Amino acid sequence: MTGDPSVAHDTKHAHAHPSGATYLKVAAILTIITVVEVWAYYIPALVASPLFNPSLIILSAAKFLIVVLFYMHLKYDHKLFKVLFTGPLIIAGATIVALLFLFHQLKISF
Amino acid sequence: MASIAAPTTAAYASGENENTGIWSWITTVDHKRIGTLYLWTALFFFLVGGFEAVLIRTQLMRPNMGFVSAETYNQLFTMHGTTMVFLAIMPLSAAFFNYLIPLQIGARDVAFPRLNAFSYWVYLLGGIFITLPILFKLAPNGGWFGYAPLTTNRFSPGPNIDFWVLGLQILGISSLAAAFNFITTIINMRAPGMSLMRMPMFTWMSFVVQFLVVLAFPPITIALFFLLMDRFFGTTFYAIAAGADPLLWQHLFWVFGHPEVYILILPAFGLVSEVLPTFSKKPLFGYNVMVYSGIMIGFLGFGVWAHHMFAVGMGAVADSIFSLMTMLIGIPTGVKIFNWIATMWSGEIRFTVPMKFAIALIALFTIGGISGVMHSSPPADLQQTDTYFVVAHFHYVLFGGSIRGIFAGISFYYPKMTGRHLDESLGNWHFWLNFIGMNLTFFPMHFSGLLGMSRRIYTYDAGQGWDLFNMMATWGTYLLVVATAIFVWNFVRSRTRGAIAGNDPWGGATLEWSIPSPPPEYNFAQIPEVTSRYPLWDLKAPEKTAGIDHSHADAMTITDAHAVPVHEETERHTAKELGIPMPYPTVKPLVVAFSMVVMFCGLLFLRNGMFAVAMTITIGGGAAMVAGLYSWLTAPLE
Amino acid sequence: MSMLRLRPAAPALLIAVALLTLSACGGTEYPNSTFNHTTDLNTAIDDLWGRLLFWGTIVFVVVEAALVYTIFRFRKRPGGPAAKQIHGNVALEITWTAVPALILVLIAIPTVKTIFETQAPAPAGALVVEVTGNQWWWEFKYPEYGITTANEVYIPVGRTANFVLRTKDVLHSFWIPQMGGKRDLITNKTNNLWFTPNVDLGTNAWNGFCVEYCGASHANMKFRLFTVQPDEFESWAQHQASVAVPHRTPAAPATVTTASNRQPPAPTAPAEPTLGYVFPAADLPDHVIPKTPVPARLTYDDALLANGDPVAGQQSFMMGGCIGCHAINGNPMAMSPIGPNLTHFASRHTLGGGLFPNDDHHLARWIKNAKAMKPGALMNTIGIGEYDPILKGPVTAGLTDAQIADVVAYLRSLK
Amino acid sequence: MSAHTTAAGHDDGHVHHHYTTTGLDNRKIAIWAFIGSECMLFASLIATYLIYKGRSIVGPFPHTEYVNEAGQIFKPILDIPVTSASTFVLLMSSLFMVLALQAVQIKHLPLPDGAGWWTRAQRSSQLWLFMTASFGAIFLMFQAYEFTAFVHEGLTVKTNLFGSTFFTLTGFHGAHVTAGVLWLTSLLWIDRTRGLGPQDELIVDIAALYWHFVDVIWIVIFTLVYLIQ
Repeated sequence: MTGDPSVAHDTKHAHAHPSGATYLKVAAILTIITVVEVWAYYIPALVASPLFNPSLIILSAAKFLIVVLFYMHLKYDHKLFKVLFTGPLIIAGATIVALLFLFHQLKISF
Repeated sequence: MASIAAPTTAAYASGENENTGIWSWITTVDHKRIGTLYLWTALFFFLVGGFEAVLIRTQLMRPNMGFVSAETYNQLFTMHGTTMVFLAIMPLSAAFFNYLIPLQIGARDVAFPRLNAFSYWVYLLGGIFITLPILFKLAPNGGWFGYAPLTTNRFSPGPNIDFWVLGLQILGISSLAAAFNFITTIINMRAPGMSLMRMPMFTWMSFVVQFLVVLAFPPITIALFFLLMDRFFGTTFYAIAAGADPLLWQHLFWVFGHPEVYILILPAFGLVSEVLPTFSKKPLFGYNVMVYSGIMIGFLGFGVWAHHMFAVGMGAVADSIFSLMTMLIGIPTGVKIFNWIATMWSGEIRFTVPMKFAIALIALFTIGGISGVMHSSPPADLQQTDTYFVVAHFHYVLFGGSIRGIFAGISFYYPKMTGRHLDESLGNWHFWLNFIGMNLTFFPMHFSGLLGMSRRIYTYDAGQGWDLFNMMATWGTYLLVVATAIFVWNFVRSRTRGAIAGNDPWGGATLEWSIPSPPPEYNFAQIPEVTSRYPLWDLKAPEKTAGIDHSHADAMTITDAHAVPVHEETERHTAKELGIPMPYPTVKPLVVAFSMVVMFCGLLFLRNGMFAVAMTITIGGGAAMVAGLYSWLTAPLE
Repeated sequence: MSMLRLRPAAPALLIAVALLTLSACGGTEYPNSTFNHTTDLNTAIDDLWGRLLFWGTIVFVVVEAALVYTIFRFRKRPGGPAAKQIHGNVALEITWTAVPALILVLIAIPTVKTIFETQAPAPAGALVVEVTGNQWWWEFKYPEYGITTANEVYIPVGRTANFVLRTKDVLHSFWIPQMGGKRDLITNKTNNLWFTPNVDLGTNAWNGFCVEYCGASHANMKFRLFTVQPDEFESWAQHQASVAVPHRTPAAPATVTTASNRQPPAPTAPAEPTLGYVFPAADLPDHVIPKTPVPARLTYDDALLANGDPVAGQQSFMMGGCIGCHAINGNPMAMSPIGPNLTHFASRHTLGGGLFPNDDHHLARWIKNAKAMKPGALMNTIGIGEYDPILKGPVTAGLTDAQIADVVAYLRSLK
Repeated sequence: MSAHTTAAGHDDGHVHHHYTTTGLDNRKIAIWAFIGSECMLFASLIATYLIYKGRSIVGPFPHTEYVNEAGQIFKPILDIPVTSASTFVLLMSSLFMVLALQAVQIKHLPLPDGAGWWTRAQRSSQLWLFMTASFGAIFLMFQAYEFTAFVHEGLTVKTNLFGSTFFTLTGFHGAHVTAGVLWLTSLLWIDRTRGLGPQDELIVDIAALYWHFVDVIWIVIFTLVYLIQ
């Protein structure tokens, strides 16, 4: 918020939020992805596939991203928030991966 | 020093102003007063931690001493580490964050003044919570690192570790709350024209530190929460019988613990980066590089934690990766050292007390840095880790580095905080005795360590070749006691007897020197518009800043209608006279902090099987906390 | 060591480092020095250390000299030159980024090489020693020989010893400074540390320590390593593997140690089975002989020890609760694995986790009140009337001082 | 934890508008910094869960059957259909949350002629806040049901590593949802007493950011804990 109302007005319009229709579409996409995930869980052939876990992680990452970009309107908001969020997210993700390697839950093959 | 402002300042410094009652301190939300509270409290805990060190060193003076028992010794070394890290050095840095950041960036307060008060009260109460048990010989005794499974119920059935787990949890909340506050303050409260790359170096390093806190404290919070659950509710996170892996604790602890090292050292780096240019009459050499190296140190700090664990058998690949990452971090650290020396090069160096401390930081931190590189090589580290060589290393970093930076900061900013100078000759005595004592204490530890003396032992046998080094270290510690006593005397006495300091006793470059000492409650009567990194030199010594980019803030971004060019403010008014809205004093942050600590205290009763009592206190405390929070959040700030 | 610590004399520190480093290699004055070439492992480590010290010293000298020179040359003087306003220099910044980076590369390459060499699996044919950490003592097992012993470990020179490290309780760390680096004992995990003592090392005794904080008596969790000749080792191992038969030591003074064991069986006792090799007490270097003081409040009349009867002692050992924790091979009643295995107890030079010499004087007091002898010791208090912190009162069901003398006689006969 | 979220979120009152460097509100910067910190918090919890995955000595196990020494059979304990439903509930609450924020932003705009129920509904922040909070509460009920069922099937925090890590991870998340429901209820209460208008966009926005973050954490948990075997 700023002291000058006109500036406040300007900043508000600098990042127009998406409309209600976009929100509904996003919700539909999220629901579809979730349904696909759960459906895949019940197909033994898919579960047995080595691609099962990676695909699920990709799908969940996609959902994560969609919510953050649209519902948390990071896509439309100030650049600062992107930095404040992605920095820690990268460090957090790298820490998880590093820990899983260290505890041999993920293996490095040479 | 003769300025027109002197009489006013003198009157202020003698305490002839209103609002000094104890209630005004309890309800204060003024960042300067909170900074002062942090300073006094942290210095008190510094003395407590130092006293513990004296007892430790006395016990180790000679082989097979019986000065304290093994159990007492274990409590002492645990509390010495815990106290110095969480109750002394971090809050001493916090004292400077509070006092200086708003002044350096040209703000009237921090972003969330009440949250700031909350941080302090949580720190104070948490500090008392974790320190008090030592009076009853119930102090934590698992080491400041608290390795599981030693800290689980099975091996530590007493309440000692409970105090540690809950105490650190409480202190973590304080640090996190402060960090959110300062991140917001630095991002959003800068005066017009003060771009990020014009921020004073102390503010910059503090900025990096806040991100380290925000990202490093959650892992320890979780690790402690697991331990808390194990101890109070029988979960199996560190339970041997359930197949738990105790390295989980170590990894989570050091994911926090290593960034914590930078949390402890970077503010000191920032402080000396203010001191060195001032007393060299030159701007900081390679400002941009100093900023980037600080960021690099902070960022790489998250990728090196397992170098504390080279002896646990992580495997050759992991050892190599963490070793290389650790060596990498030596580069930006070295760059800082070289830039500081280059800052002094071709300057006019005045050897004031703060300058001496700053120079000593460079000299001594270098030693700690070099021994740090020695540990970064895992095979060599296997002969060094958990020995006195490591004790020597991190005391050169923390006592030689952090504490020296903090003393530089205290002697540099004392005039700003109190309006009076510290006594120069007492300061010199303090400096030299401290410098000699510090080296006498810690340098011999390099030898005792490499000659086979392990850490955390309450006694050692005669004839092991360590006697001389231990004797030296103990005498060095006694010298440090004398030095510290002189400092305390100087610190207390100069508040009323020191020479009057004007706005700018040292010829500083940054905004805090443009306002009266001590600063009025509103800091800046008129918010200055900043056009370079060294606004006050622009005003008073433009030749020093001639080579630096100057520009006025984009007119669009100067939205504070009251901003004026940088100027000196010598008049002292009240905020009311100037019509500056100030936050109301409020006791609510203390109420919330207190009820939160009560909530944690309740858990202690679970140990005695007093489930009903525990739940009553915990739920009562929690309810009071939520009620206090609602009342706080619904009340207007100013 | 000079006490001179003034900053302008900073290079003096460096000379001190160099001198001490050199003198430390001597070994007699510094019996736990890490600067050794006694094994392949510490040779590799010391080579690396030499490199680190070399570069560290250069960096130290350069930085401190630059610092001292700068503050001396550019100190403010009346009439001196005004400060030159320099804000930075890109070439310099690149230089002092690149040079340290280069030095680090020179350290990093041998580091990684040494990591992979020293952490490779132990060579085939290594002598496996299973080490188990306990609060606060060490158990050593030789699966190849079926030996279980405590706090004293023998290895032959020239053969790789592969220490397999586990812990029964909290974390510990296994370290013999003179032999090479340390390795932690981690709960629910097995670690390894192996090295080969040099053939020319001779018969010698070394100190070992626990270096991971493990609770009350962390400082008192020590052990001894004996490097011996292969034939001596075989002799020792064969005997240690045998069941315990009490050996009488006729008319020996109460404080006698195992000095006589090295001689071939005395002709006066032809019925006794042959004793194996034991590191001769007379050859023990001073630094492996514990000098821990006995707590003053713990009283025991040493005169009683002369009348100790090993047969009665064996009875008391069974009745006094000792078998709840201790095993003695050959005694079917004593099989508990909780405490140290006492099969050839009298062949050891120390007791209580390397805390005291293993003689009658210390052993009697140890049995009487181990918790007073060693903080936090988990062994029960045995002496009647002694205060026990767990009972929070005096021990009522235990042994009298005279019975303790019998137990001492029994244990000291287990050679 | 949530104590200082709320503190950071609401401090500084609503009265004075100070100059800020970025033109953004302090509270919004603080909440994003807080969310960054929460990433590390949940990273530690999730990493622990994954580290201990498959290391429990005794059952019940999440995806496999377990027979104990007494011959007692424990079925795979995770109930995917129920959790899928609760996941859907939480996703929908996120949708309601954005609609609530939108309602606060547009409620002052004049209604076009012949506006249908949807257009009118879109302007009702009370409706959407209520829906969000209720769906959050429903999610919590699912979780309470799940926890009780697990305890009945023999899995508690003390049983094994899976029990400890599972209950702690999902419990931490549940605590966040609880704090969120309280927060949303407070907003709803403010809306009912004095009405939220465009000037209150920010306080709804920061609550929404927190709520969505809690939702994305569940997205990760659902996949990593429930679906991956």
